[in-house]
Amino acid sequence: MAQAGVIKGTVPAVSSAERSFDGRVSRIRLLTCVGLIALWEVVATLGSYGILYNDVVPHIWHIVIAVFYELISASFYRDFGMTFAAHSVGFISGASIAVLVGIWLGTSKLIREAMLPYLNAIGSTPKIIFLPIIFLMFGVGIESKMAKGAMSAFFPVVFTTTLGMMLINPVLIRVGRTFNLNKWQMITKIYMPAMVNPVITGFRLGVAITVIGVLVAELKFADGGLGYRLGIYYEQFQIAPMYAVIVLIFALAAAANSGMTKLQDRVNRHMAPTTSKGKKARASASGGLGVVN
Amino acid sequence: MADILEIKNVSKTYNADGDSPVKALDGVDLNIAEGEFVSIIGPSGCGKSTLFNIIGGLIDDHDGEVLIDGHEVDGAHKDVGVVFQEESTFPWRSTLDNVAFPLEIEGIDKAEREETARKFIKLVGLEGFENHFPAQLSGGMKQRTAVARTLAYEPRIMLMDEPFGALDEQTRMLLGDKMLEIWAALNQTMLLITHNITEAVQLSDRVVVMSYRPGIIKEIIPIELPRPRTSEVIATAEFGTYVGKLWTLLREEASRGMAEAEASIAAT
Amino acid sequence: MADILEIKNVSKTYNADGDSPVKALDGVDLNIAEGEFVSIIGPSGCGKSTLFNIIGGLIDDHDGEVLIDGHEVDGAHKDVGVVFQEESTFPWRSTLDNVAFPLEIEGIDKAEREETARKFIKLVGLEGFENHFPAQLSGGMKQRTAVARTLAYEPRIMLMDEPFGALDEQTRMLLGDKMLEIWAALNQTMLLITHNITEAVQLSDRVVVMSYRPGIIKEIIPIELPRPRTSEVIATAEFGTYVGKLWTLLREEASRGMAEAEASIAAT
Amino acid sequence: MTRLHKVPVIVGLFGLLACAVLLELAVNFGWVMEIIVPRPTDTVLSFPSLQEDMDLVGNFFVTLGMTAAATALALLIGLPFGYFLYRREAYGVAYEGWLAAAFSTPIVLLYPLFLVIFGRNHMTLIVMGCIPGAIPIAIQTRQGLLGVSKTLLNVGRSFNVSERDMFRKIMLPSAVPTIFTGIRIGVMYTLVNIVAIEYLIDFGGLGRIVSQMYDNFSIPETYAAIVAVILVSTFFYWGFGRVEKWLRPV
Amino acid sequence: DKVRLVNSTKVVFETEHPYTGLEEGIFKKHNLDVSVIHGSGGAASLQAVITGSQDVVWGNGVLGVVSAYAKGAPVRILGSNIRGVQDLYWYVKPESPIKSFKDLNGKQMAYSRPGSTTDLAARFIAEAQNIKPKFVSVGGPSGSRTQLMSGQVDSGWSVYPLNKNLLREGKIRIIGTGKEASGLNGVTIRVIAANVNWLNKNRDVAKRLMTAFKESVDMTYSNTKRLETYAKRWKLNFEDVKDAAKDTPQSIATILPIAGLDKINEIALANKKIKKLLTAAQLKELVHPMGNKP
Ligand SMILES: Nc1ncnc2c1ncn2[C@@H]1O[C@H](COP(=O)(O)OP(=O)(O)OP(=O)(O)O)[C@@H](O)[C@H]1O
Ligand SMILES: Nc1ncnc2c1ncn2[C@@H]1O[C@H](COP(=O)(O)OP(=O)(O)OP(=O)(O)O)[C@@H](O)[C@H]1O
Ligand SMILES: [Mg+2]
Ligand SMILES: [Mg+2]
Repeated sequence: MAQAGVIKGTVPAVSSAERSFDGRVSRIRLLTCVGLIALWEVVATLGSYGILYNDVVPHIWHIVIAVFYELISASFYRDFGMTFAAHSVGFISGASIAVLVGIWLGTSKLIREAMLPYLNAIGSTPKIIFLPIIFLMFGVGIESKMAKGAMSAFFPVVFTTTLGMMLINPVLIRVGRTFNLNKWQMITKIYMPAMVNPVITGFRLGVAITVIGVLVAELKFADGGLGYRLGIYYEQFQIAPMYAVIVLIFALAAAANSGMTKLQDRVNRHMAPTTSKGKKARASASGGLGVVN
Repeated sequence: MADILEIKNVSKTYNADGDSPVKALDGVDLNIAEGEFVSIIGPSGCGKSTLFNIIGGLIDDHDGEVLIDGHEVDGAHKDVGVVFQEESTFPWRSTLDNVAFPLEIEGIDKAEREETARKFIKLVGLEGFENHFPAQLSGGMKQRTAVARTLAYEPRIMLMDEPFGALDEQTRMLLGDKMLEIWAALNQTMLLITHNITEAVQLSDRVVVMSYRPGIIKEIIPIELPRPRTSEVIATAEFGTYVGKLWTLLREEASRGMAEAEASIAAT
Repeated sequence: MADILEIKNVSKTYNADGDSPVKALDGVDLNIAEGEFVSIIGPSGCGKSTLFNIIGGLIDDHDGEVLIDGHEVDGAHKDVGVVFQEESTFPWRSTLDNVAFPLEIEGIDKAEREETARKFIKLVGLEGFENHFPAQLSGGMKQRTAVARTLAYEPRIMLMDEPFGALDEQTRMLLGDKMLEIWAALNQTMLLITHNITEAVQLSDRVVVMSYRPGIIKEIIPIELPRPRTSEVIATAEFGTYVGKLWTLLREEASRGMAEAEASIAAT
Repeated sequence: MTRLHKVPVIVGLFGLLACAVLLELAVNFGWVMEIIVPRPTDTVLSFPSLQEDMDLVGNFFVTLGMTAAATALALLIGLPFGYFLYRREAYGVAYEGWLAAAFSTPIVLLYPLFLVIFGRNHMTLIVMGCIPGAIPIAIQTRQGLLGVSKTLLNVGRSFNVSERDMFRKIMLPSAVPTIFTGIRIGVMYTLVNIVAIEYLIDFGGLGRIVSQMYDNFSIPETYAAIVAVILVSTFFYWGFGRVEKWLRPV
Repeated sequence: DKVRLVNSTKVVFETEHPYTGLEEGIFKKHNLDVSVIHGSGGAASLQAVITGSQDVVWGNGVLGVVSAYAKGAPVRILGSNIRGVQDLYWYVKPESPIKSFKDLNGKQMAYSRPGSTTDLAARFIAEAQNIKPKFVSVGGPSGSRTQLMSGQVDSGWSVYPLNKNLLREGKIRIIGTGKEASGLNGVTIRVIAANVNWLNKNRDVAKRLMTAFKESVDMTYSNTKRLETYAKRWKLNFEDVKDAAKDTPQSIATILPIAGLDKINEIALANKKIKKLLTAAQLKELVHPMGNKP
């Protein structure tokens, strides 16, 4: 059954069948949402009867109202702005350094093999643990959030860029040599376009991880930003606004992710794998693992 | 006709000062006249691509020398255009931009280079695909794009390493016709590396048969079939005779190549 | 000899009730006698693999019927062993375990199935590679592993879809010799699907020429070359004649196929 | 050959050592404040006292153990869920985007909710660790099963393989590498989340030690504890590489 | 003159005084341009001062300062921010059999984190009451509240004015306050501290700042309007803050001289915050009363 399903699944389905499948997918999504909301409400209701934990699971409408209040409050935008600034500066600086280092590692085998074990070790370590060092070095202001963001962004991008460099189809480089390209033309006409895809993948991961990195730093110590806002609400036990902030953060993170995915698809629209040996640079999977937090 | 390309006593050993040196070529001598169509045939692993890389200037630590018009070649040479065995189109460029690439590098302005590119796209029979990207094209079309790109460089010698090796035989024969057309139109010197006996006989003035490792020239067979040719020539009796002759020469080398390659796998 | 396999008026349209139906096969009729070696040749996209899937019981929504020993086939049949065009060895199994796979499925115990597997590994010339994994083997060796695995199933009919299509011509000719040896040893009925004229003539009793879409049988050419054969037969004059005849038949189809395939790409 | 292989390792070690010496000098000359970056020697020398005061090794195993437990839980959830998403195509399509989006959101921020439900104990850490671990496992399990080559399935069909054998002998082994990628990502995310929450709430193993040492202004000890965390992650990273190699020799 | 001030915690009443100074123009009057940011307990606020990214910390735990100083950090105490731990309180659910600290013998007693002020307070209370509770680290007031309410611990801790709404609604009952940590009464617990490099360069500014602080505290305690802004700032119910002046009386919260430093010295040693007792000279060097040289 299963295998037959897979095999038949590859035959382009009839459009009406396709439509009904899409319908089922939307129905499942809708039902899941309704189910989750219902479950939440049950817990919330039980909570207000004192059966489960008091107060920590507010009713959905409380959260919705809180979201609304967040959206009309000026201080929310101030905090959002701070997080956004820390994120942008952190991501851009971290990612640019990472691209340069990645290219360097990609070209020099010796340096790569010498450094990769250390990069992997730090890359797979939770970056939050470096917060003390970052606070010590960059102070506690927004600079430390930028530094944390840069650190978070650095690793996914450096790994994917290195991988991208290594996986450039060597025949394309040879093509460049036969046309007598100079170093600069080699970089701009061959290396860069051939690496766009893996690097964008790194960017996509990096954007998501930088969000986490900045928020966690704000949660630990800050005087503004969404993480700080979240922390204050939690400390004051203002649970509905706390969820409201979380909901908004999740929405922003998901939006950023889907934006990056779209960008990646756009860049890739003409592309078969840019890499040799059919090894697709599946950075989102394997390269992504060094990239955590 | 003067010899445009002279290959003099070329040898190449990979990993020469390592643990397991591989002698790929041993004293290859070959002269090619201007306008000639020469194929080099040999079993897999006999050093064809090595020779290709040496002539194309992509390997330089070899013994012996390669002369063009009597001058020694050092590095990639403007007169030699190469087409690789592997797929080598730029996946991020449309057919037009792929073909215009060498002109772009030379700094020719957009309008002019696109005009030239279109001319060569037409020549390889890809009119109407200017704005397609490689991922949308079939294997044969991608290789023709690569050929057009090299043609746009306007080299005097076209050097091709099994350009249609990955295609099925029938398609390859049809593309052979296309190559003959191009050759007739441009009057370049063609040096084709191939595995395929039919292709070699169909296209060439001379077929160079190489032995398995170390690659040496075993024999050079002149193909005296009438020109202009098309793939219809395959149906003639003379054609069959040439094929038979080449297979007799190659069979032994191919068997030895297969046996040795397998022996080296078994050793792992 | 009785007809072991009868293909009666088989047709197949992909995407029949969709927007763009593709008529792959149209009324194919073919009888194959027990012990016969038949090749089916046709241009790319003519429906060869479709026919292969129908005979192998891997497609069942077709018109017409396939009979083995006069009985209609429904699904995969124990008497038909198939070898696929694509690489189909299990990368996580050694050569031995790959070849023993069908026996393992049948529940034969380890010692016995390994003995049988070794026999077939020897037959395809892979002795010494029992414990190698596919990733360590060359393309030709992987395909031979797949052949041995199917042989281990001990089918009466071997049905092969371009098993050596991805290999270079010389290797393919040498493996053709191997196939002839196997055929001589096991006396099975062989139905080989191929692109390659040389291969078809080298191996077959009859060559079935298919037209480009929709695939119909254009002609059946009996090959009256003496048996037992080896690839040395390629050097004979009769061989050349057969090749010429087939290419004349195929050239038109192949050109049409290439043109139509490109037209459909241009439309995208 | 082997000698050649060691060159990068030596270069790497040498580079590390050079950095350490440079740092040592920088601190000694007062270019860097000692209270910001301690001398590498002080960091190394603080390990014994860290062990004595905070039971570094014990807490190393606490973090390790919780990561292992959370990973086990993540596998228990992720594998069947991934299989379910594969079997029910509509569910797979419906949820795949959501899972990917959820994976990119800062799930760690939900820690207050979990603190509330499970209390300030190891359970919270394990549960919070397993969620980000289960997501990639589920995604990759589905991907792996979907990606099984059609040809290999056809091979199975041509040998009349039963449905059960088809799954056990063909689908599962071909999906293993992809699933394993998911597991490896999952483990790393699990570890990251556990340590992050340890650090945020001052509870648990190594993350707590880092936080506490920092709160105590014991800067060399803070650095030493950070090094210990790096060792744990390296251990997992390396260990899983090993297991993977062992499972799929070629 | 610019002063970068870090307020070491949030919400509690003490944090309001710098805002009074800011919003009532007291700093301006003294020619000070003060910027205020917040920490959330722990060491980060003090770190900010030590690394020089902030100049002065308001309301930092004294143990942290002593500990940092002992390790050579460039930090000096300017004044006492609060004495004792009166603003902490412990509570239970209304139906709980626990009536006072005495009943906590063998029961769970909450504190925030090891080495924190609540930890210290809880131990001193246990000592003063001669009881042996099981100390449980529950994290901040919110964590404490949820764990108590969901029955995970027997008692919770909080700090005024947090959770007063529950108190008002009768959902919790106080069993005692930090007043009962008699050993800590009158001992300086939170301090104002500054980076010594900044201090040496801006001694005049520091003095003016301390004076302004003193005026700000007076103003906060005397002006009910400040309570309103306070409630609004942290989105608190005014009901819950109107007794703030009683919960944290000015008698312990005014800018007072440092008291009980020797005791702090011993506690720090006992809690492994320092490796050996600070010498008298060191203690003298540490404190710059009101910004003046010791
Ligand atoms: N970079 C290299 N290092 C070591 N040995 C090499 C290298 N490149 C090729 N060889 C060896 O040299 C021999 C000739 O290789 P080459 O690629 O020139 O053969 P070929 O005739 O082009 O084969 P094919 O027909 O398969 O393309 C082979 O045995 C190969 O294994
Ligand atoms: N699943 C499918 N859905 C729709 N069309 C298909 C499908 N499979 C094959 N076709 C079409 O049917 C025709 C015959 O395909 P088939 O694979 O049988 O050709 P073939 O002769 O084996 O080609 P090749 O030599 O390239 O393997 C082709 O035009 C192909 O595009
Ligand atoms: Mg080659
Ligand atoms: Mg096919």
